[in-house]
Amino acid sequence: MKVAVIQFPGSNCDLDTLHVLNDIMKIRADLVWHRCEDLSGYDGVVLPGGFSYGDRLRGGIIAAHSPIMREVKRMAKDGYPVLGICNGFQILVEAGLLSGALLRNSSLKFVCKWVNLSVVSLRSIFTNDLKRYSLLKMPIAHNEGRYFIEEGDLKELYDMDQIVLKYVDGDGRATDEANPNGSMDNIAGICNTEGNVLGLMPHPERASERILSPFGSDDGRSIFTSMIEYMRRR
Amino acid sequence: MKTYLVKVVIENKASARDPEGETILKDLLIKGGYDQIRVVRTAKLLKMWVDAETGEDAKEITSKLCDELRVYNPVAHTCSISLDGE
Amino acid sequence: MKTYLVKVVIENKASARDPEGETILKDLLIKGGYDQIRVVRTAKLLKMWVDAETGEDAKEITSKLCDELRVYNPVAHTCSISLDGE
Amino acid sequence: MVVSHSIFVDLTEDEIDKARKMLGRKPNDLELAMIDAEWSEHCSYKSSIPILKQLPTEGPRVIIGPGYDAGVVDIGDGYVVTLHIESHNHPSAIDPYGGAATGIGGVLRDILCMGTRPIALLDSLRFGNIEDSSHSRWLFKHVVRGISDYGNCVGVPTVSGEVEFDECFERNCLVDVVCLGLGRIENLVLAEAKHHGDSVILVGGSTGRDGIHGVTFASRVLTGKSETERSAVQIPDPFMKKLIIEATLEAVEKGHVRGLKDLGGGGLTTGLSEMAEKGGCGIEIELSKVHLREEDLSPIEIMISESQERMVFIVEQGHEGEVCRVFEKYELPYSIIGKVTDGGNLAVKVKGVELASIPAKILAKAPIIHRRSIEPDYIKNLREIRKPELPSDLSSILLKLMGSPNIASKRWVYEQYDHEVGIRTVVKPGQGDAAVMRLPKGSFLAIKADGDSKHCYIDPYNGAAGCLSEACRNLISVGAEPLAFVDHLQFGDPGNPEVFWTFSEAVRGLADYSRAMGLPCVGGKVSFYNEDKVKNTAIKPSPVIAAIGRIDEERWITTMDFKDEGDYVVIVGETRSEMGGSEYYEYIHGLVGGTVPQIDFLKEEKTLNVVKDAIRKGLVKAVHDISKGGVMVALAEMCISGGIGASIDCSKIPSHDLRIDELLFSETHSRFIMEADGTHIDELSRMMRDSDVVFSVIGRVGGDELEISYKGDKLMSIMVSDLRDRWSLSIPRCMGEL
Ligand SMILES: Nc1ncnc2c1ncn2[C@@H]1O[C@H](COP(=O)(O)OP(=O)(O)O)[C@@H](O)[C@H]1O
Ligand SMILES: [Mg+2]
Repeated sequence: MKVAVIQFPGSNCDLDTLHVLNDIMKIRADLVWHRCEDLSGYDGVVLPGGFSYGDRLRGGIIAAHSPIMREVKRMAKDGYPVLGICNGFQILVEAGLLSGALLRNSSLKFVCKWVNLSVVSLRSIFTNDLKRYSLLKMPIAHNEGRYFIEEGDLKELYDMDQIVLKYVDGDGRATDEANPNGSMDNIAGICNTEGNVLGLMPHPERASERILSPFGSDDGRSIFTSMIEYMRRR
Repeated sequence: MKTYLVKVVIENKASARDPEGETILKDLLIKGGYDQIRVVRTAKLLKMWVDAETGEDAKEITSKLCDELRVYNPVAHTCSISLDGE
Repeated sequence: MKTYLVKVVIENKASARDPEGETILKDLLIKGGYDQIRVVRTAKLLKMWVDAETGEDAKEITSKLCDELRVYNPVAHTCSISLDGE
Repeated sequence: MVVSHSIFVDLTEDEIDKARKMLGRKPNDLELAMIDAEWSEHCSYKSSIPILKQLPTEGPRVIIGPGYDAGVVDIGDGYVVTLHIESHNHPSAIDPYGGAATGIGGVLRDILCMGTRPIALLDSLRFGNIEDSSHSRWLFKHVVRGISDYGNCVGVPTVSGEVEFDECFERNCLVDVVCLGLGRIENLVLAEAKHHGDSVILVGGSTGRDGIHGVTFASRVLTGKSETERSAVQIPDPFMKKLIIEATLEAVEKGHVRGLKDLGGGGLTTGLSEMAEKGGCGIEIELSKVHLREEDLSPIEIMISESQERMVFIVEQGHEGEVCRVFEKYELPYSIIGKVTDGGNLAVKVKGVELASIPAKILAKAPIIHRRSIEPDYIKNLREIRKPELPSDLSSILLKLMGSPNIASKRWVYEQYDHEVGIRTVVKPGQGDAAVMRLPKGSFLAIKADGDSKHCYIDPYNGAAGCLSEACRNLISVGAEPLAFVDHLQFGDPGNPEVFWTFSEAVRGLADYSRAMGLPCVGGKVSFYNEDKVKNTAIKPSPVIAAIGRIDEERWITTMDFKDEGDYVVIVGETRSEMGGSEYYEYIHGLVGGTVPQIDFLKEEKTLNVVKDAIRKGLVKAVHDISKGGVMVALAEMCISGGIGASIDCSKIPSHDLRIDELLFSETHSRFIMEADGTHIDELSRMMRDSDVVFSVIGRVGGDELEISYKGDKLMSIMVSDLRDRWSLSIPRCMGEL
């Protein structure tokens, strides 16, 4: 079982993600440069966070045209797990693998802090080992994370149970105060209709070791555990 | 063949709000005493110098590339294209 | 009193680089097959709806507030102001 | 004799004359421009070198001290850390966004060109009064945004820093940035050209007109005209920098990179002449090979341009292809511009025609200037001031202090910085006195930057030593043992003997502390001419220190939040009436002057050691040093971060006959507050007694108020939530966000 961690020019959570997969989750993962055109042999893909192409024009848009994205699309279609974290989420949206848009934070500032997330859907293969409405603590760090979609399409996301994670307060309520970037309905992560492609703004790879958490938690692991379980079952 | 300056303006759809415009109006202009300003909207302007036979051709090329390469995200943005001077 | 739409364009000085425009050109447009594009420069566009007696007044108010409230930094940027349609 | 020259230089006629004598002939215009850049204060340290010699630079773990782009410290297991500090004061004063961003770009290059990966950034910022001045708010906002955009994009976490506000920085803000690097000892690369025949490769951004005369700009005072000195404004390009970081580290990994130098101040002239001089070789370059942004650049402009995002590689002859393939992978522009020669000259050719040839030694050895130094009159006057009236309502004073921008939470700043990328940040901004970074093989490194221009203004000797002391205390508080430091010395015009006196005193203070504590200085930087010619005022003397410390075991890592109801609150160290430059005098009473805190080196050493030992024995649960705002602010911060109150009897604070306000707000050094539980308190007090360190139990943790009494009389009691609101909302409120 083998996971590809894609490196775009400007990716900067590539090594962090690799470390968590290799050393914490103990599964094989390789760095793959974005000009590679063949991902056969891999059982899953992670698009890591960072600033691909310096976020120029818009986070994720230029990377979405990289040669490797053809392969990522193929894997998504064939049901392999595809995970986009932060900038990776932006790339998945720009590549059309997930719907909506990620706009500039309504505070107009970059924001880096730990947030509470509620798992509102178990449909995605990255959360189906979790309990519904369980709380996860993870850090966010982004400039363009305000999730936006037209009202009609938002309803469709709800109907298809594609909204996976929401920003919430300590009691699990999706309040305005708990919304760090102005996302619609506090949305922090969504999946595709099949549930094998997940994009999220928070960083599970930064929340997978107790020593890195102000709360002594390691909630980020659950995302990777579910992904690995799914690959094992497949 | 000539080089034409084509201007591409990308802005958020009204439904996607424009927090930057709102903030400039509220925190900078109004507080700064300029209450003659009703609304501020921000946009991104791309100036492209395009080689083409005619100005119309230049606009057409630009329009095509904006759609094809998703220079704007149709979910959230509108995009308008004009020749310099238009 | 009428409301006029004034456009403010803020960009890096012409003599300075525009790394964003360079990346868009090199990594998006050229790689996307659009080699008719020579140069891309990015800018910020502010649309302001201004109450004033005349269009000239509206421009003048805008120009004054841009300088006074440091809507742009004259050391790094140029700022140009026009009435919609001009 | 007058040397005629047709270009604009800042050299004095005397210096031009010296250059002519050293060269044995009249330099031509290109040569003169190169000498001008290289002999600028910024590049040559011609005023400061004689004074800086006092600083101890050696230690058992120091591999490379001052003189290279970054200091190198051995941390064991085959790893080294590199450390450097830079400022970008002049550019930030006119273009806060671009100036601060390119400052980050500059310090990253210094770490990178040692062959090490940048793993952390710190920023140490100084502005005018943001409560009153919209100009200062504008500078503050855009400086922070510049650091945020650049640091976040290159993927290096900004993990710590400090901010100080004082009217003297109204027109001259100070933007100091620190970078920490990590690498394998065998991959270290130096800025040296040692082997003749090796190739000189220029990588990265193209060379243009931006930043021409940057170093001479930095070596001059700001005038009204500065706003339009266009050529000094540089455009940051963090994306290109990110590619350069990855490409450089990948190229170094392949071997064959025998020298590496970033191009910053003085551009190609400085970069090449330093490498030639250090390696004892010459370098010959062909200017027509340099990739340019504008075609019509003159040779002079190419040689002194400070265009951003450029590095020079010296590559072993015959292996150019392997290295260049890495640049191609990252689609980075590069050109092979010349080779290392065995003469000692830096030779510049255009299409084969030699335009300049100067011994690198001449360029590197600017004539030293021995500056005059006189103790300023104001210093004497400041020492003797009348004490303020003792205020009746101490609660409102504490609340007001908590909201002082100098003391208030800096969350507004550090939340804009990605402080997590790299997954090394164990103690994050706001959690402890210093940031703690995870290193390979289970060890940790603590790092913090500190400065205090209010103290340094009144007493530069004790003030500067105090900055170093504060940095060390911050390291000790998180469980670290200080290893080394870098300093950045920011002053006005060194030609003014009074300014130069403050400079010399500050260095003497640092040197004395450093020697007494056995803590080596591994690098630094000097920034003069921080003056405002319009108002004719210089900044307060502003040395800034960044210090690092090592933590061997995870369980030693300590944070500052009070943890458990019923625990003892303990103070270490004696409180003295040292109110000069305190936030209490300046912010509450508008009073500048008095005696600033002084350090008894012997006591300092004992105190730091015993606190470190107590932490390592697991006797304490929370530690916080006492600095700005004194005992009260330290206690309030521990309550706020723990979300729990405390009741304190301040008559128990060890001191001799102090007024109550002095007891509560004095900023005496060598003090800490700690939390210990009942099972450890006896052993802790025994340890303190055995080490002859003053110590006292002053109260208990618990409740939701901070309650202060004096021998049974209640002085104040404030809800922790009220303290927290004042402290955390003050800066957002100043910035107009609430
Ligand atoms: N400019 C800044 N950038 C990043 N972190 C900062 C900055 N200013 C302050 N901080 C963080 O805020 C906390 C308090 O800083 P400071 O008040 O300087 O502490 P101390 O008084 O112990 O030196 C620290 O964690 C520090 O690193
Ligand atoms: Mg401290």
